[in-house]
Amino acid sequence: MSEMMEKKPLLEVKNLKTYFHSAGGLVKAVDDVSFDVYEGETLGIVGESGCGKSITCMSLARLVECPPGKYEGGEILFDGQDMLKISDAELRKIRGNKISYIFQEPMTSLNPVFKIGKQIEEVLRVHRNMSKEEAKKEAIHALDLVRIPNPERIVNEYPFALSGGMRQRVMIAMALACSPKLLVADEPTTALDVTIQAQVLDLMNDLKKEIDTSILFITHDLSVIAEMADRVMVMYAGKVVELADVNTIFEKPLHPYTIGLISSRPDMSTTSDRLNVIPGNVPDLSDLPTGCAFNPRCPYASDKCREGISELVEVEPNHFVRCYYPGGEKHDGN
Amino acid sequence: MKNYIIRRLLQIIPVFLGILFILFFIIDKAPGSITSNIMDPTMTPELKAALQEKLDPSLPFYVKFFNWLSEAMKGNFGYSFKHYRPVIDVIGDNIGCTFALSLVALIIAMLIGIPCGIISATKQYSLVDNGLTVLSLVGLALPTFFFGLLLLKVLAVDMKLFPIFGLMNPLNAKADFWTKLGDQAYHLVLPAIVLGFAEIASFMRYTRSSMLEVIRSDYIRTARAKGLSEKIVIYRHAFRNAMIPIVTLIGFRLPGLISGAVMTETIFSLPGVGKLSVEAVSTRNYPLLLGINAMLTLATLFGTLVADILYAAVDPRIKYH
Amino acid sequence: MTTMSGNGMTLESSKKYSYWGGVWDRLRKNKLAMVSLVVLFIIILCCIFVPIFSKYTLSEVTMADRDQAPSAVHWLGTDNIGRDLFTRLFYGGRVSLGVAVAVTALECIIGVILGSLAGFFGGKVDTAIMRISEIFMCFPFLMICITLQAVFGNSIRTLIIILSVLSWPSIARIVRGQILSLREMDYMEACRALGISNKRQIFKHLFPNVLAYIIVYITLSMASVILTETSLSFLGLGVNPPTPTWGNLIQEARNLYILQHKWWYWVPPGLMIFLSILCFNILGDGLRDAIDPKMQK
Amino acid sequence: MVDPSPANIQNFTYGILEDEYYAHGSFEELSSKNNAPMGAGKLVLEGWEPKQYVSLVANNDYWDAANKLKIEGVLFTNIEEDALLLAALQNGDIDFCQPQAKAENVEQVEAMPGAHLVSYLANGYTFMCFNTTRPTLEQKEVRQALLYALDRPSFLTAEYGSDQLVSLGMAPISKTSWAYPGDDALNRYDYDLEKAAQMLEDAGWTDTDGDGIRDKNGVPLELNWLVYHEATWPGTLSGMAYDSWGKIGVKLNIQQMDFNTVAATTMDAAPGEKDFDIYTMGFSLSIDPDPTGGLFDADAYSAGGYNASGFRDEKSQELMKAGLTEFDQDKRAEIYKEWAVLQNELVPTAIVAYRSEIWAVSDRVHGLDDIGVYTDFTQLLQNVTLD
Amino acid sequence: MTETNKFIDVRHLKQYFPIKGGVFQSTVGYVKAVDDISFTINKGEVMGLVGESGCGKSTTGRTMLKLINPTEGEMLYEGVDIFKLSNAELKKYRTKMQIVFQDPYSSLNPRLPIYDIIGEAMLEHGIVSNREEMMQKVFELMDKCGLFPEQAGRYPHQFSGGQRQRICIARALALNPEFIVCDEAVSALDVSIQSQIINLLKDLQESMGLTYLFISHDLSVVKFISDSVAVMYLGEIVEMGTKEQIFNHYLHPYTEALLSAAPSFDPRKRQNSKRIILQGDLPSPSNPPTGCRFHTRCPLANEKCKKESPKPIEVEPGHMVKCHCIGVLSE
Repeated sequence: MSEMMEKKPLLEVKNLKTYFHSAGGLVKAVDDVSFDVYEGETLGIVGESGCGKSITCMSLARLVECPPGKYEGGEILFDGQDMLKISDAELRKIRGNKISYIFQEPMTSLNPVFKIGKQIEEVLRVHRNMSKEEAKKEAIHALDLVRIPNPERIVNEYPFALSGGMRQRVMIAMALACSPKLLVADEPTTALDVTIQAQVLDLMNDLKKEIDTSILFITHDLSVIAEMADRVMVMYAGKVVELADVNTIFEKPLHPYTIGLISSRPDMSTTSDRLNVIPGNVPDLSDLPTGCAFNPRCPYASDKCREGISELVEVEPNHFVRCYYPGGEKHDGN
Repeated sequence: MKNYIIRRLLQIIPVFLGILFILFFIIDKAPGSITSNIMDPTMTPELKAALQEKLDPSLPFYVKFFNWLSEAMKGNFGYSFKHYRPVIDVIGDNIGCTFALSLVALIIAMLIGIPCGIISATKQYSLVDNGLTVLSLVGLALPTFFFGLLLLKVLAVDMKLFPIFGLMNPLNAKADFWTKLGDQAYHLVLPAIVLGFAEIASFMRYTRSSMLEVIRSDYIRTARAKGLSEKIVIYRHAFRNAMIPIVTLIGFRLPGLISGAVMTETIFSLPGVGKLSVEAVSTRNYPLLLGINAMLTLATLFGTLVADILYAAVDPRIKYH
Repeated sequence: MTTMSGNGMTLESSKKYSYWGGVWDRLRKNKLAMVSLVVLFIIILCCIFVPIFSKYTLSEVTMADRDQAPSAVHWLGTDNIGRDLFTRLFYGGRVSLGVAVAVTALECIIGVILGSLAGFFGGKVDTAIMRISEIFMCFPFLMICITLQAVFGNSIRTLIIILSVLSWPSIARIVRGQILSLREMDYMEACRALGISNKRQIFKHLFPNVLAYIIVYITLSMASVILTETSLSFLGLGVNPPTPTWGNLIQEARNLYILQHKWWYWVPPGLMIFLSILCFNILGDGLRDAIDPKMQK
Repeated sequence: MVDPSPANIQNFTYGILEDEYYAHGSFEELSSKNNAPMGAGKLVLEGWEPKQYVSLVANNDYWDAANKLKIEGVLFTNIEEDALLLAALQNGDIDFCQPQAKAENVEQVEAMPGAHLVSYLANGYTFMCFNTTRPTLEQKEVRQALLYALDRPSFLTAEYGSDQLVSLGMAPISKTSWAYPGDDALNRYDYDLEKAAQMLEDAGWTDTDGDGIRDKNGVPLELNWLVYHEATWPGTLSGMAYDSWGKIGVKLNIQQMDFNTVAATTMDAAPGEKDFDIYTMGFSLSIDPDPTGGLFDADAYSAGGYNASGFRDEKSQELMKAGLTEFDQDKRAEIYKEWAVLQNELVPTAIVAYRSEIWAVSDRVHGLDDIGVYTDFTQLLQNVTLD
Repeated sequence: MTETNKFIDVRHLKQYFPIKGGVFQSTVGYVKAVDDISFTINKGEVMGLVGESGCGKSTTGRTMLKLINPTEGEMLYEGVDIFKLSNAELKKYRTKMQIVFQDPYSSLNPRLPIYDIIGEAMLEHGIVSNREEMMQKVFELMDKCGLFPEQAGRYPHQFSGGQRQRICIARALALNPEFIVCDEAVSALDVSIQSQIINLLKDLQESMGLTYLFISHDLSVVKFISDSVAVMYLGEIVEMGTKEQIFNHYLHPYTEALLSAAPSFDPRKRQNSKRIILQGDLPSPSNPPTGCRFHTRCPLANEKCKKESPKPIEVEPGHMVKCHCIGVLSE
């Protein structure tokens, strides 16, 4: 894992702030988030609903609807350009070409009234300005790449005729058609059944190697992250609370939230009679508590946590934590 | 799809006969008769009664219904006493103008209404959106005859930009086809604007609400993520889906193409089916009335069927079921 | 919400959070809707009070001062036989709005009942009601109007019955559509699981949810009835003289001479019709946005 | 055409139809001939478009060479909305037209450069028919009182704008007719509310139950007035009556319906089923004053007959019969004058007004200016020239 | 399982949904959502019903409570077949059986305050005589389910997903039932909230002696909460037994595929790459494959599987499986 660090990061996100001005007041959906993505790596972002993981990945290609959203600050350096500053025209050259997306709901992510082939060809014709025939041939090749049986027929099918798993493969084919450098997958398998999910995850791993792309994998499911990610970033209430490689996160988590999250998730190996529980509710971003947002639910919270919040500190090599008492070490506990 | 059409056709027949049957019942109850209008002092009551018996024999309404039906099957829709011509010809004279007028109005309404709907949907709650919404509501709020008379007064009478009345200028009755067509079109400009203006409002608001729904869907986000330009995302991806309910709206407007607009036709002295049906009612010209209503009822029933077929044609999900 | 007994628990007042509280909040933000609400309120107030306090009666003929333009004596001038147009305008407003309210109410009662029967029970009942509504929709509006008015006498009552009998299908379809979709919701299935009676399901659960859509329909229907009454008066089928309505007052405008020279005959009624329809439509639109939150800003 | 009668002259107003051409089997066959007229007159049908125009051209081989047309032909166009006639004339689209006889139209034509007015008193009248079979209206005094309580001169100025276009109606004979008895012989029923109230009082109609409406042995003096919307004057007249009759304790309900329904309820309905108290309409007369079969002929009180009031007076029936057997015009005039004065006094149907007809003619048309009550414009076509 | 404590006994339950077609909307086929399944649940136990989407587990749950009219079969509740009951009698049993749904947003009527939603049924069934008594019981239930009683006057849209699920549970407990069907009750919740609700369900089960039918697609949750488990595939139960039998020594290839496909963060499991990934898609329930319905995706499928639908075999007491090649799996 460590030799990755020397290589130049593919994507650098520095102090990204994306806020929402909704009727209920200011919502700091993504509040000062920084992380890097290295070539060939799969970075997993995990967190519960409303923690800002989706907004973070959407901000990468400025896909957040503004208004009500607004990019308050920070930089997103990709391929030498700051994605927040470049013009719409340049941005469009990157979307679907260098950075592409696959989304959660396969049922509604494809345009219901266009044929599958047409939707894939569209990407190729825009970014590779291929002719109609070339694009059609390439689309069939892309479908074959994602192991869809008899692609010649599927190309002329409409989305409603395919199952959820098949549609997600079409999304992947569309996203990888131009061999992007970064594939952003926002909860790609959440809506799929277990056996189909296994197929899609397996497919994504194979394609990652074949097309040498790096993946930003967003999900709320810890076990999927354990399977897929090389490094894991845990987010809570719009902030990154822990970042480390996958084995460290699961074997030696330091942030109380990560610890609670892993222990409260039932797994094949759990045998206890009651699950460990993180008390309280998922935070409401429009009225967050002062200091560390997790303090009302944190067993180790002290007055210090209630006033301020620590920076993301590299407690061990490549293991960052945003907590005054990482690992819940003993303290005067007032 | 074929089964669906057959089933709908089979459904239309009973409804159509039901409506006509009730119509005969109502006509039977209606006061006044075809001869009540005659005010000629020399027409003696006996003569009037004889004429009445000749034209509209006093049989029970269901007998009249079956007679009319059997005749209609053979294509004979009765004779219009007032116009001294068969009902079919009388309707034929007026349907051309009504169809042209309504079609032009529909096209105007669509050409202006739909784009405005899209613009106000994409810029929701902006000044443009509010402005267009109020403008469209103004269209709905003006009574047709009031708006028509004002337009006629200003543009035709005062500024003499448009003809004041009629469908054609009799002077070039013998001119060649194209000048005649041009002249008729010139006469239809004002009425079409009047008729189209209210339609613009409904098309605009319909488009706006269906666009708003589509714009928030996932595949629009996917389209943007594919790097397509905003124009393509809105006009190709979004509108193609938003078009589906609009197409059904057109289907429901079809009967309007031949039912005519009484007020516009009266103000602009156009030979339309609308005015013809009013005339038929006030002169109790029952054969003509039945002819018109049979046609309109069929048109309405087929209108709903066409709306469904258009819906299936535009939305692939339905075509294969 | 009053204080509930039990272990001395005081419940926070739920008025602020109630569904209708939310709808009102969203509607208040829509400036256009608020303006039209105020305008409508003023019009209705005038229609109620002006005929009472005006010193002229509705049909008082004073040949001496006929055809006068608006003056201090007659605020909106007089018509060709000297009747005070200011009184007649708002008395006419009372009739027009009254007819609109009556038609809308009657139409909603018929439409909601048939619509909920069709939606709730479905199957045969549903197809039967839908076929009937289809028949009603195809009726030649004009022929029915003349015949029924001639048979039952041309009074406001007949006009109201005709208009509502011919236009209930549209609200019936809206209610049916809503109930069909609501019935599939889980909380209705939960009701069935809890053994809650059909009656209670319809009135406690389904009806409040449908009510919002009915209110939107009511505002839009008020506008369309006023417009229909105007067109009926154009064809001479409106309310009997000498009772004025906005519809038959504006018929004066059909004469080009009056259109040019005697503006006070047709401008006030024209304005009233235009404003009331515009406001009802804006209000209807605003309400439609306010009742389903996902459409909001 | 059976028995000789001076009134038969009116049967000659129709054209003479050629037997061969118009022989017909079915009724439809005869009617279809209307679309293909023989064309023996001064003008021949050249072409037509339903509801648009009818084009007639001069008939070159017309039998009466002296009266051949000097102009090419006449083009009739259909203008639906009366308000547009004068606008079309001003615009030069049409050369002459017949707008409603109202002061505002007269004003507009006089103010219009290049057009002038032709007007004359028409051969007909507008009337207000009382249903004399009803207890409320069977007494002559009640009908007269209602007339006294109706300010008809003001109505004429309100509806028609000025009295030179229309004159107060008094007798059922056209003012221009040789049989007209002259204004002084007739009662104008000038507007006099007190007199009307007194007459009703004397006729036994008093307000016994104090509800502001007069009644007599239990029957309230409540009248139903049928008006139709195709014309504006019935509405205006009934509006005034509603107010003035209300002041003398008469309750008036105005029923608006379409013309056909009014005709059916009043004339077509069988005797006893005529469901109205008052109705107003216009009635056109023929060139001969003979009223047989008309509004005042008691024998015409039947289903489809013109006498809806159901009034029978032996004296007036005798006079009508006498008028038909007397061939000396002077004597006939006396008979009809006496008959007219009788109707003016009995008032089964009150004559509201004699209306004028006006024609607006473009200055470029010469020879049309002496259109009159008995001379239709078609009779003047031969001496029409255009510049 | 002795005869007596066979609390819930479902026998040959079938639920076919007709497919309409042709000109006269005649029935041209059936979606066999639930095709002849039988199982029993003991009093006070939790039975897990596992399977992928479209396997009919949710339909089974709703048909058992007669929320949908069953096509065939019996559902014995303490020996009484509730399908045969008249509406009035069925209403009495409604108090004994309840259901909790998956989506917290569509299972609460947005127009009613919470005390109405929870308390309404009590008034209907006469468990309480007046509103005072109802409120009292509502406060107790809310407290028991971890809600703040003083919020009883609020409306559903003012609560978070987890709190709404607690309200649904409170509503279900209002008539103090004995049997509750949890139809994906925790699937829509966030992880931290999910564990709270699971613990709540277990506490209630132990304190009130409830019996659950726990329907879910999440194997680890089912493993944690249930005593016995049934695995469904395309309308049929392919394997059924105690938690121990199903999770540790399963016999049916589909169960094996399901367990291996489920991702887990136990490092040992992640390393061994011998994972079974089923090929192909779930067939459509309107025309299921012939013979054994799993043969199109089963690695062990042979000719027999294609033609003949396997009979259920009781391999060991309480452990049933429907498969022709049971022995093959164990090498």
